[in-house]
Amino acid sequence: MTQPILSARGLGRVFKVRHRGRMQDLHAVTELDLSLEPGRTLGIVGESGCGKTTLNRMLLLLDTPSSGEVRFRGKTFSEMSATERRDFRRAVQPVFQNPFSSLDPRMRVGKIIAEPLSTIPDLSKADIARRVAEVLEAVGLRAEDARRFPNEFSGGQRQRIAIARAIASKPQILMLDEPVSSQDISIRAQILNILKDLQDEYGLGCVFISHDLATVRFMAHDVVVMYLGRVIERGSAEAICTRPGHPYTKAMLAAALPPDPDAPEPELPPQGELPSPLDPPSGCPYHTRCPLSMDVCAVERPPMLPAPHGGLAACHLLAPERSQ
Amino acid sequence: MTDPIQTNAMGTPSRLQGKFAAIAGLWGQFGWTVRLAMVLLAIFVLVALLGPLISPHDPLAGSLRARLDPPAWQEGGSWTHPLGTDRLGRDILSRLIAGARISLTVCALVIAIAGAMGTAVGTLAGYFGGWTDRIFMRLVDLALSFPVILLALLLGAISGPSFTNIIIVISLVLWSQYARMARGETLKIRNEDYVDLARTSGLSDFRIIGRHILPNIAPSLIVIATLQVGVVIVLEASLSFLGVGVPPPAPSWGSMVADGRSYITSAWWLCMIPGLAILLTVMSVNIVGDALADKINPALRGRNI
Amino acid sequence: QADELVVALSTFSEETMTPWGGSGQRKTYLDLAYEYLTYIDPETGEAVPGLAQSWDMSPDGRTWTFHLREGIEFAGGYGELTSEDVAYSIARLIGEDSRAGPASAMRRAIASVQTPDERTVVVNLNVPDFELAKGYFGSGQQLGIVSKAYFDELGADEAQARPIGTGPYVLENVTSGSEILMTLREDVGDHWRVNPEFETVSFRVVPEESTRVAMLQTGEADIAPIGFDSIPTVENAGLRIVSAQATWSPVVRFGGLIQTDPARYNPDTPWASREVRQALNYAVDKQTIIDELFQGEATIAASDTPVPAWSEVEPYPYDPDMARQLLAEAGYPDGFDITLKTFTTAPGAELPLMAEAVALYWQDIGVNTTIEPVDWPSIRTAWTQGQASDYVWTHRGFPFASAANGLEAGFMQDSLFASFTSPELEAMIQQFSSEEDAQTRSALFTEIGQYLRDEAAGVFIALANEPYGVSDKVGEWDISGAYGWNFDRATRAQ
Amino acid sequence: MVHETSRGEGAPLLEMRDVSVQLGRQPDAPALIENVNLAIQAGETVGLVGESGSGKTTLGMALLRLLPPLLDKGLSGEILYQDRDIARLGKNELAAIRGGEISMILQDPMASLNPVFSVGNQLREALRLHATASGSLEERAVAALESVKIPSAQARLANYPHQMSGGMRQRVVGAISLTRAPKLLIADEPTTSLDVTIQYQFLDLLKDLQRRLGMAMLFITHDFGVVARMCDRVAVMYAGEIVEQGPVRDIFARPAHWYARALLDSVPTLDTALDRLPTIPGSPPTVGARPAGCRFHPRCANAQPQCRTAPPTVTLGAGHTARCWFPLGAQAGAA
Amino acid sequence: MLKLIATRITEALIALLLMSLVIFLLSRLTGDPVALMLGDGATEADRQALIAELGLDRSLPVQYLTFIGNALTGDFGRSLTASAEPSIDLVLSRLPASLSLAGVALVFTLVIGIVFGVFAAVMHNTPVDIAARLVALVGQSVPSFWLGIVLMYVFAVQLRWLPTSGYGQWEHYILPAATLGLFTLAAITRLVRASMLEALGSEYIKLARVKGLSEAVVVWKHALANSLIPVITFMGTFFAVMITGAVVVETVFAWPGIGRLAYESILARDFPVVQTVVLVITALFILANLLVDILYVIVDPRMRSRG
Ligand SMILES: Nc1ncnc2c1ncn2[C@@H]1O[C@H](COP(=O)(O)OP(=O)(O)OP(=O)(O)O)[C@@H](O)[C@H]1O
Ligand SMILES: Nc1ncnc2c1ncn2[C@@H]1O[C@H](COP(=O)(O)OP(=O)(O)OP(=O)(O)O)[C@@H](O)[C@H]1O
Ligand SMILES: [Mg+2]
Ligand SMILES: [Mg+2]
Repeated sequence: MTQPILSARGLGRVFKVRHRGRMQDLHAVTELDLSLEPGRTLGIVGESGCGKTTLNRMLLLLDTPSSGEVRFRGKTFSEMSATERRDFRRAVQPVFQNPFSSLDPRMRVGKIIAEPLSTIPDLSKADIARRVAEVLEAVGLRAEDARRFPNEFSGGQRQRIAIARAIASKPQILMLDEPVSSQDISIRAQILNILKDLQDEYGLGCVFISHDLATVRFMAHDVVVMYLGRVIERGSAEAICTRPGHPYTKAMLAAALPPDPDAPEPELPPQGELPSPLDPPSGCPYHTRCPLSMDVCAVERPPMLPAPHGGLAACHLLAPERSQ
Repeated sequence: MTDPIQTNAMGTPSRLQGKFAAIAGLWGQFGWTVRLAMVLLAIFVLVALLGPLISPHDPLAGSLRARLDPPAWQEGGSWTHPLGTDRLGRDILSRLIAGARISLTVCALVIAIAGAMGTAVGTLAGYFGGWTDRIFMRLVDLALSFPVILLALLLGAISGPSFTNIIIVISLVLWSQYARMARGETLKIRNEDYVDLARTSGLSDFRIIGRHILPNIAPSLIVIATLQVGVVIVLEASLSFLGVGVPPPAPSWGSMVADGRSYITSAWWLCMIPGLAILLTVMSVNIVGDALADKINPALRGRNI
Repeated sequence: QADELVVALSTFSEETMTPWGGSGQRKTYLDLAYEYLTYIDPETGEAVPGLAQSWDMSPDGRTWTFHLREGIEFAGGYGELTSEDVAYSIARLIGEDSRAGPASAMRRAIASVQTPDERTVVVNLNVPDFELAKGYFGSGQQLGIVSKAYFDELGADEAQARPIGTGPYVLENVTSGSEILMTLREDVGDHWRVNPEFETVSFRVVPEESTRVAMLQTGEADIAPIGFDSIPTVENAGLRIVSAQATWSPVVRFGGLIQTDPARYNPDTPWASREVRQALNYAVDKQTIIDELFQGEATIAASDTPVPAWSEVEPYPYDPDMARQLLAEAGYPDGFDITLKTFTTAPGAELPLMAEAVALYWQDIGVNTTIEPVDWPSIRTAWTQGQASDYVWTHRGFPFASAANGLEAGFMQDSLFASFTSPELEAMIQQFSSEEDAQTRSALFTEIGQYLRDEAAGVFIALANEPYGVSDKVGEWDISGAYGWNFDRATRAQ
Repeated sequence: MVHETSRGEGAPLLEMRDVSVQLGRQPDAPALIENVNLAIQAGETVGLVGESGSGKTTLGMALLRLLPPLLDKGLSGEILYQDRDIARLGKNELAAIRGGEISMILQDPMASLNPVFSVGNQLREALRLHATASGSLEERAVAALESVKIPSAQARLANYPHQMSGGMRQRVVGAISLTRAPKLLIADEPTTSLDVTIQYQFLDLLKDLQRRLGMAMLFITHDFGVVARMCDRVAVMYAGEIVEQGPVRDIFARPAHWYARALLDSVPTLDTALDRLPTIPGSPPTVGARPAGCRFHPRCANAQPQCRTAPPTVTLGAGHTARCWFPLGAQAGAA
Repeated sequence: MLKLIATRITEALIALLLMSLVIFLLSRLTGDPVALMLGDGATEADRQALIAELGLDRSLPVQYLTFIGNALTGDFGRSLTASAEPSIDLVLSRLPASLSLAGVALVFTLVIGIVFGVFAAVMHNTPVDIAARLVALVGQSVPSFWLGIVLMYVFAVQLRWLPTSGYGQWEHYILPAATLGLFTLAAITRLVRASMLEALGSEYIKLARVKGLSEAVVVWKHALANSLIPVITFMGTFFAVMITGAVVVETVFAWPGIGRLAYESILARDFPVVQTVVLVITALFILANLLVDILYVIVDPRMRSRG
């Protein structure tokens, strides 16, 4: 096993929010561990509000964890020197969901793409211009487009510009937070292909966040499934999408409707409301919606247990005494 | 046929033409009222700028013998003083022209001061949030709603009406609107992904404010500034009425109306003509401001006070 | 209604109802309720009998004896006027808590008051005052006579809310900041002094002049002070103008000319030179200002303050060439810069306008004038604190109630409001104050006027009237000089 | 399914003939949708799929005359419902049709409820118009919420929209839209803003309600999975035109239009690991910049010179038509 | 809710203190009442005596603390000019006039402004809309004293329909209230029109129409309820605008309100009255804003959960 380039241990984020007139703790992410090896893609799936974006922002050091730590090449941010921090900023680049808000409408595309380069010392104007042209072509746009403004581009093209910007500083990791969910089907495929090409070409590591299992399957090597701020299952993409171990993952699979009028009815269709993260259920967070819920589920939170597919899942059903 | 040398000197012709076309295109999008208002404003600015060049008389020189002459078209009027003369026999047209300059200066200075102050406070409050925000915004609340006219009166009473006072006082009244607007817009833009992206690129907070926030909130602030031109003119007039406006003998439109008010039946032109000038200008400014708001940020429409 | 006389005033000043409770401006309404020991004849300017039927002065001018009229009843059934009431009124007026304008000067002057009998009041003075009867004790000042019994009965706090005097009207109602309503006394029957025709007199405070004019036009007000420029409007509306003659004198005062007080003397100003001051007088076309700004309702002033005795003094003519020449002689051939501060008061709303006109004329002789509008308190404060030494300001002078007091207040270094002093002038005034012979006094007085004129102690512009618009509901009504509004003499039109 | 019993021989429940929506009345104003012909039979569910901006919402809004004033002026063609032409009705007649005859669930559940009135208030308003129903208003409101499976319905009536989750709000909107048992429901992407698991449940609920009320549905979506689950027939929109329509199974099995085919192919699936996804080059044209002829030809893998002229409508089977010069199925059929 | 009121009141007190300090310092910068109260001919000794009597010889901090200390016990000092009337009495005696005028102007403004705004929005781009916009434009473009004098000349002097000025009967309210209200009327018309236009294009209006509601209910219930929210926000500023306008309007129409009292006492350097007026106005303003906050919660349920 190689050393992870980016890792998180015990990561947690608590927001103080005002609810019913009182300040309350909202646990957006809780005790989360993950590690990313160079050149691999880690998929993170979960429904809205489960903490994916919060996690992403913590990994990008845009937000400070309430507990736990993020390490880049083995060092936490506070341990890094100024140069190392700058290296981190260059090495880790995000692409966000909404290409309309990712590009400053008052800046020319060339300037937008060059922004991550602006903090690198000793880079001449010509170098920057060359690099901008290079990455624009890498995402299927033309070098001349650098002179135009974002509003002259369609959503799909904008997302390409956002990707070009992300790869401009030759990063080692791309943090992709739902990069295609705002795109049309035909554009979505184009972007996914570009990302995949870049991965292969530059050996980029990726964190790919999505609520759609099928896209994660297409993009990622490994998958982490989140529910109410916690990891409830992890394993290889293939395993999770075909032989899930957790009832929640199963429900997600069932809900991802296949484009086939004659598809069979799923065995474990999803049910119930998503609990409020302000008031999370005791025990297993999923027990309120789980058709297989047992008494113990409401009381005791299941640990991560080995699942049949080779990964881990947090479900009491996988406990050795019950799996028989 | 374009002369190549000239083209080089002027920069790329296509870009210039592009800009021109863009302006012409914008022009084309406005209705006739807006265009008329724009023309009026352009005249106003031009008159203000040319001021002394086109003024038929010295706006400060008068003769008591020729006081309260009616406008030329009235009986007893003459074309020496096309709009008549005031209480000291000074030419009203010349004073109107000089007044345009004063009003424009007051507006420009107030908007610059109030705008800078409000924008700084609002942007910092919006961007940094937390305590900065709370303290700044309480201040804004206070300033926004406190009857600053009383402060204005006090200030005026203390040091007498002066140009500086007017500008300080009106700025005190108006800065808070910019602050509120700048804060609101900054809050919106702070949540835009490109600001986060700038941070992941290692830009410092102040560089982000300079590069991303300010350019993006500028259009909204410009709309507010436009709409405030009217507010400034009207406010200055009210202060003049209370005796703390632009000090005499300098003619501001507001003080001309205020001084002429007792003559409304005997020499109506004294307060009607500058009053009309205020009305037309402020209306034009508001029309153009609204039109700009429609184009730039429809949410601002009708929100100024 | 026809029974009501509505008077719109620009201010009520303090809305207090005792003679000592505030400024003399309140006399507009208070004079309907209070009466004075003597009244002033508008023709001669001399005192005529009032509540005092007669009076005697000791030759040294230090003891005055007043003999009260008989059978004068206070309103509200508080009995007949006695010398006790007069003594009480004097005591209150000069008391420590008095807010009346002349209080402090009177306190210094009056040594004691004796009431040998019910009808006699003897006033002993510390310094000679040859004009007490028409001065401090006359109707132009604030010694309205109150009922002592009334104050004794109700106590000071209760009593001061409601004026009880010997006048024909009593206070009916006050709406703070809006209206003071006076009604005729029930027992007014045969009042000793007047025979009022209006059942009620309603005073309204209307600060805005154009509103007062509008009220006259609509008949909502019967009498209202107006600006000179509104005279044509009011006349066009078919109304009449009644002017109080020469009640105030617009003047430009020079700062820093208290030559007998080093702290208030600034010899470095251009106008420290007499030639410059004269030049500034010659430069102004006063007649045009009067014709145009004052609508002819004024006469050229030769000297300070409207005093009939000074009418022989020759005013400075309009002579810009002379002015330029004098300037050159004084060493200012190219003129100089000057700051002219100005403010409005009532009357005196025209002062800023006059300042602008003066500035126009001064500009002509090369004196570069910056007008600085201020408000009255600022300038008055600067003045009392001796800080008004490097600028000039517009001011309005009022007629002296008593010549000696007036001269002492305006031209002696003891007074905080002195505007000009010089050793010679102070000597002249001293001599005048202690002169017992009336003839000599008069000559001395004129001499002082001439001196002020020659020294150009100010830029004397005009002796101005105070115009009032009067509706046709009012028959006869005349305003007699300063402080004599005579609203109780107004008659109803037939 | 319902349509099997209720599909009569007679006229369709709703029929659109040459419906176009232009930006204003001028003949040369750009068109958002053009010459749409679509019929909906009583009780059936017709899916309307297409990419963003293709005009789906515009079409749905046109059916109930909810377009903004400028677009409403630019509406042409006939929208026949029973014996009336909706395109020509006045305000009062429209109010009579809306809600009772034809209803709609809007795209955005977060914005569809008035934030300042309680859910109960907004529900009762609709119930009050339903004159024929029995029971007190309160009971009916509770029943309506229960019918969309909202737990503790009684208490929820007092809630304001912001106090509810997105899924719950969408169900309230459903309850409001369906109170008067309309004959036709237009559902405009009712689930796009919902989570997959919540979407699944809402779709089930809709199906259930449809079965109970026997209503027809025009289901607007861009998700083929949803179409497959919900619809009997489907129409594919591209750049303001319906390029293909037909029975669901036909279209999924044998798409005729090259666009429909490419669209179906480019969706990643769960069960197969792909290295690359098939894609459609370029992006859909914007309203003002739509190409002449076949709107899709600049992006089409099979574009021919002929495609620059308007394509014919070809019939490929029972109710299955496509607007294409070279439809896929026809080639297969010919071979 | 209670907490909101509590925080508001705390903030209010701090604001009051701040305001009183500012006013205290400003009002003492130049000019003093002593000079005004001294009669002609007064000497330096008279001046010193009066200064001592009024307590103006003490240091500024002492004066300020005394003032605040007394104010806490309800004693706001006595007017310096008017024979020492308690300044709070003076202010309170003028308050009803101001409040009633502001109240009438408020009702006038709200009713007409909302009706204008709604019709303008519903009849977007018709002559009705244009007329409403014109009124709004003019209303925001004229100085109120000018408007006041013009209205007075037209309605009182020329037409003789209404009295020129004064305080008392209902007729007296019309012109000043109209003058005072026209500016805010314009603002509210614009505001309502803009937010109505926004509301009319919203999804919830579509849903309301989908339900089959009549156009009247759609406009006057659904759209208007939402459009009132910005109007309520504006109410906070409305008060400040009213006071500003009051100084002018009360002068023009001889209205015995606190705006004029403030103006006059500033001119007279009557410190205790100035301080009291400003404090009362500030307190009123805070009260008005508290009211606005409460109104907010009533109209916008989303505010309720914010506590
Ligand atoms: N700044 C914040 N303040 C308070 N709560 C927050 C904040 N950011 C996120 N949350 C809450 O934290 C939880 C997780 O939010 P997050 O945005 O990480 O979810 P997500 O998985 O990205 O959802 P989505 O799929 O909708 O993007 C949510 O309940 C959210 O409301
Ligand atoms: N009022 C309008 N004025 C001008 N253009 C409009 C208007 N409404 C919609 N459009 C344009 O019409 C086209 C069709 O819009 P429509 O909302 O019908 O598409 P849609 O298929 O529903 O898209 P989505 O999947 O994003 O909901 C879009 O390009 C849109 O920008
Ligand atoms: Mg997210
Ligand atoms: Mg849509």
